[in-house]
Amino acid sequence: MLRYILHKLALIVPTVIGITIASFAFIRLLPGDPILAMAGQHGVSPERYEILREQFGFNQPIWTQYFQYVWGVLHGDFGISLSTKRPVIVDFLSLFPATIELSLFAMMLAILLGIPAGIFAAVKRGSWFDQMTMGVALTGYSMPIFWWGLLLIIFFSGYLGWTPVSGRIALSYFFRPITGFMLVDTLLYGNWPAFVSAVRHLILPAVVLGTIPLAVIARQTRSAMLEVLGEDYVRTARAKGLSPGRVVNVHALRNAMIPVVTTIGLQVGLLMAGAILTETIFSWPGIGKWMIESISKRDYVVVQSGLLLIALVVMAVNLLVDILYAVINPRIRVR
Amino acid sequence: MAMLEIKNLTVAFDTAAGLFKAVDGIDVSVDGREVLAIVGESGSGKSVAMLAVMGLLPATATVTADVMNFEGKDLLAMPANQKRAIIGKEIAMIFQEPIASLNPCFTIGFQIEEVLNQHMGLRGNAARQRAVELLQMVGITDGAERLGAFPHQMSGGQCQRVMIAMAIACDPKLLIADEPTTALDVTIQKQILDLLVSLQDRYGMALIMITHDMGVVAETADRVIVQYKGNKMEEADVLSLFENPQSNYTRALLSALPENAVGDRLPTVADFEDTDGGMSR
Amino acid sequence: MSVPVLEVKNLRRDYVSSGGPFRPAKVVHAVKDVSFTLEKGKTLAVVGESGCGKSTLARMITLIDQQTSGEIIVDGATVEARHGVSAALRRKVQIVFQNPYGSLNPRQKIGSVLAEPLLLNTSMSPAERRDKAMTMLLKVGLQEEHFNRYPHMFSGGQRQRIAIARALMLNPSFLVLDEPVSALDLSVQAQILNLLKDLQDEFGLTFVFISHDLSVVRYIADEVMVMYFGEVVEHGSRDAVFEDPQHDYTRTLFAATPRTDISSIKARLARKSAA
Amino acid sequence: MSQTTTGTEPVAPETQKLGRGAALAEFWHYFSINRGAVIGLVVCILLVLVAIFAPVLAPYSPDEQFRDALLVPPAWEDGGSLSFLLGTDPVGRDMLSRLIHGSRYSLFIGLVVVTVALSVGVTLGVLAGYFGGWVDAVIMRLMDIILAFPSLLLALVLVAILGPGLFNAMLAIALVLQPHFARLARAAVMAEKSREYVTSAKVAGAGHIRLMLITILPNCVAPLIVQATLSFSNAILEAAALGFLGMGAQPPTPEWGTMLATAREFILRAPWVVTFPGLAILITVLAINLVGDGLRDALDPKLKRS
Repeated sequence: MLRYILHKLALIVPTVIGITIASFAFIRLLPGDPILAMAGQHGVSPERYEILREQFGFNQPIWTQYFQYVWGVLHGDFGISLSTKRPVIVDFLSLFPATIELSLFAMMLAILLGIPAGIFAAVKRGSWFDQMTMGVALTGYSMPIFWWGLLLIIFFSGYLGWTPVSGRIALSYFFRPITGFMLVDTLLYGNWPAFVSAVRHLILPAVVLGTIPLAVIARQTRSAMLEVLGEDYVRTARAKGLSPGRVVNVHALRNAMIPVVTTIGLQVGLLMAGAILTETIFSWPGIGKWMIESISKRDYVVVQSGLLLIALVVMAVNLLVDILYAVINPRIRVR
Repeated sequence: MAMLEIKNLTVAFDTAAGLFKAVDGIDVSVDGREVLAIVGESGSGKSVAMLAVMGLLPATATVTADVMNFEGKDLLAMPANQKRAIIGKEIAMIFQEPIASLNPCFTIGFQIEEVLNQHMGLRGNAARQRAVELLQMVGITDGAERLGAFPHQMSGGQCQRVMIAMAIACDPKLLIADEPTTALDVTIQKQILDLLVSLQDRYGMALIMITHDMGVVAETADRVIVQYKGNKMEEADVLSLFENPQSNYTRALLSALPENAVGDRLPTVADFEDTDGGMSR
Repeated sequence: MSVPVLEVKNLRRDYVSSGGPFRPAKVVHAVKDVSFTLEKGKTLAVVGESGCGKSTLARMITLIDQQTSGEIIVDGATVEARHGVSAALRRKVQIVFQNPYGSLNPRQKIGSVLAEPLLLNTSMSPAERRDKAMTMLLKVGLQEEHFNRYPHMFSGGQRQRIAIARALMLNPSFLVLDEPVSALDLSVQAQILNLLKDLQDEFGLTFVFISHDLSVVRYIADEVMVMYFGEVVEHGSRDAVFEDPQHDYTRTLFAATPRTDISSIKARLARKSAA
Repeated sequence: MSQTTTGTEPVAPETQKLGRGAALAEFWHYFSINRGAVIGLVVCILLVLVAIFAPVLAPYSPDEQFRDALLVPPAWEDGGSLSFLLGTDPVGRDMLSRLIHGSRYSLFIGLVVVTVALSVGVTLGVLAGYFGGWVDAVIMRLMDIILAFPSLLLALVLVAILGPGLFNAMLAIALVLQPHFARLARAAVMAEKSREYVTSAKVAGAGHIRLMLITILPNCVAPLIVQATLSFSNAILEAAALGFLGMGAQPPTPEWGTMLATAREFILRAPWVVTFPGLAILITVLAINLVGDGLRDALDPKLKRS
């Protein structure tokens, strides 16, 4: 088990180095001069240009610049945002909880609905429930979620008026963040109406973001179950005279979860992509919206370090999933 | 009355190419304390018939029989929960691929204790003790340590022993072994066959041995049924089968054994076939 | 005495399981110091149980895998495979595998399976290749109409015939048969064994026959070599080995082989009723 | 069951049909069992026809602005007009005509992206899987790096670097989809490489190139075809998302995602300008995915058994 984790870590090292090179390279790949690009339409005086060049280290050889960048990153220095003039890491940390909160709820929705639906569809293979669930799942899987979000807004916010259109909480509430998680903070302040407001703000974005993972998990659970149900050990379990429920929920499910966990892990990367769209549609103040705005504002310091930070988060989650995978799979855990 | 009595059993599979009869109207009966071998080549339907008895066939299979009784109880008409009280307790079965037949996610202790729990209501320490005892009976002496092992940590022969331990856990009256040694090496095969026969003898079980190997038949069986393409070719006690085979097919099988080669070439089944390619009994 | 077709000296193969930073590399000796010579027209049977190294040996003498040390001499010439196997050498050694379902390319018609060795190793015209392939197809007991079919249309026995035909296309000096009948039904097994004997008689073929089944070995072999944990524990003529096995393991192996003769069955039944 | 029948000596009659025709017939048999796949295929064919004959089918030019008919609702709603079946957009262009022309962009995007991603990815994957060792390690670490970035984010950044526009968007999407082909091809090649028919071809004297391209690759096609259909629909979705974020096709191109972006502010006032482009994307992607599922079932021998 330890060896397995160390092996996974060893694989990650070159990837992380590659990620730093890639995110570093992007800013250098920009068409034209990065300083002129940052300066925008107003241009910059030759003296100021030289000062900026010095300040950003662009006068140094490229590899020196790279090592300075990595050195900074290793010391928690991700640069200063050109637009907010705050350290990138500060902005990141203040916005990150919003994205986590949204993603967690989306994922919970996907897992709690997707796995049982997949199991049931597999057990009742070919039934109307199976066909309907898989039809819905394929539709969800094919959904352009930015449009799906707009549709839900039209219906629930516009037509029914049940949910707010944007933000994390009604503007009338203001909290100094404790954890940064709105649901937790409102409860910590003991403000029940604020909590309800936060929940109402969260529901639609979570549904939108959870749609594709839900569809994928349901489909994967079903196919993993179908495969496992044909295995010899399931026949053995039935030959032991166990009830169908125990055969499915103990013997088959445990094995079927192994590929499903991998799928859930892969969804995390997609979740970040989905968060960009979802946060844009619902004006959710998270990492996705931050990145989009930084790209359109040409705040390349944020883009460079944001890419790096997000990639690191994705890698970290993947590592966690690999460990979880080993925990539920004795063939890896016990050698 | 025989312990297991089957008359005119037919199993048909609904395949993409149409209905396929894997078993076509065969009769099987077994008495207590008897070793019956069902022998046939692949596609002869020998496993399918026994899987039908156990109720382990997929939903695409249609099973019909005039009689399918175990100790006078009709296995076909019986409700599922009543049948589950018999399956795994009174009738147990072991399979060809021992490693694949054990659940890779659970320890062998869990898997043995599960049967004891299901049919005998044994839990906790009592179940654990009985499991160690069972492992001892199948020749695994360090049972107490082995309970925590996973199937992938053991060899094929060890896994088959665990399968046997699980099968005999509730003192079954009938043990069905479906090609139990095909996936194993010769020396291990010998050990497993000896173990099965000695357990059968010691606990007075009936044993149905499904095999394609005439050697296994010769070494274990009291009585033999020869199957070919879903039909029964011959039924005889083991000695007369080998000494004086009645059907052409049995004669063909026996003469195709390399150890029975007379002269330079082996006769094959084709040499015994009727002109129309069929096989007379 | 003529030059032996195949001579093997102190052949050895180690597998090094790659260690990590936290565990030392482990060396497994899959085959240890195997030596033998094989005369033209003879069959050497290599017997042993799974993991004894017999398939590793087969892959080394067919030049698929390289030996760790030791010499392989084919037709009197030492194989120097460090820099790839020459085409001339390649065509001298051929192999037939155990699993008839895995050994044929599912996307290749039978005719092309048989003609491929000629295409790759000779300068024959397409028509010549076709003729030669067709001749061989008939030789192994299949029909002309099988030429343009795909492997999935054939049964296990038929596929094994095709695999044998392919191996013979280049007139190899010797043929390695790695458990060629153990995946087949008894009656089909007999057909394939007959075919092998017919072909051996007709072309004077030399076989290395790898098997775990003693009754098959006794039927087909001239010489028998018993392997146990990578080592040859017994090697001699068939009659010598079967009549008077020297090594304990060989005796264990014989004792474990089921007996189908009447007297053994009678003895067993007698023991049973006595108990 | 499979075990007991595979060795049957006389070949079962239904497999005795000859040649590729039979293989195709068998494929169609399994494909057509799946009703959804057939429906998806029909929709796909219709879409291709619509795209080809767009200028003939569309009632108006996609860019023609009817200044006196801004935000006209669909024909069946109050205030709708039969001359604009699906209504008009904020600058008075006919929705139906724009949607019909939009199909050309989506299908074109899918085609180009899949072609690029497939050829690059399969080449890399086959090399990695066949040679293993350091070739494999280098290629797969490169793929890992690409996969570590959320695809849409990476595509956005690439488009920011290359400059917004449909062509650059397609390149960016091809780059982020390509590792999936590489991984799949690698896995398939590795599985096939150890099979005995490959060793047999090697013993018959086949060289590396022949083994890779002629012996192994044709046996890896099935999963790649399925992945290609999935990538086709993914490409359409991603391109639409980029268009929606203003980084893909630029207005006034009637690309569906771009249409959605420009319509966003009217979402509550004129829902149809939002509804129809999205529906068009959904139907297209769904149809392709249905076909992909059908292909997977028909090509996957594991599921064939049951």
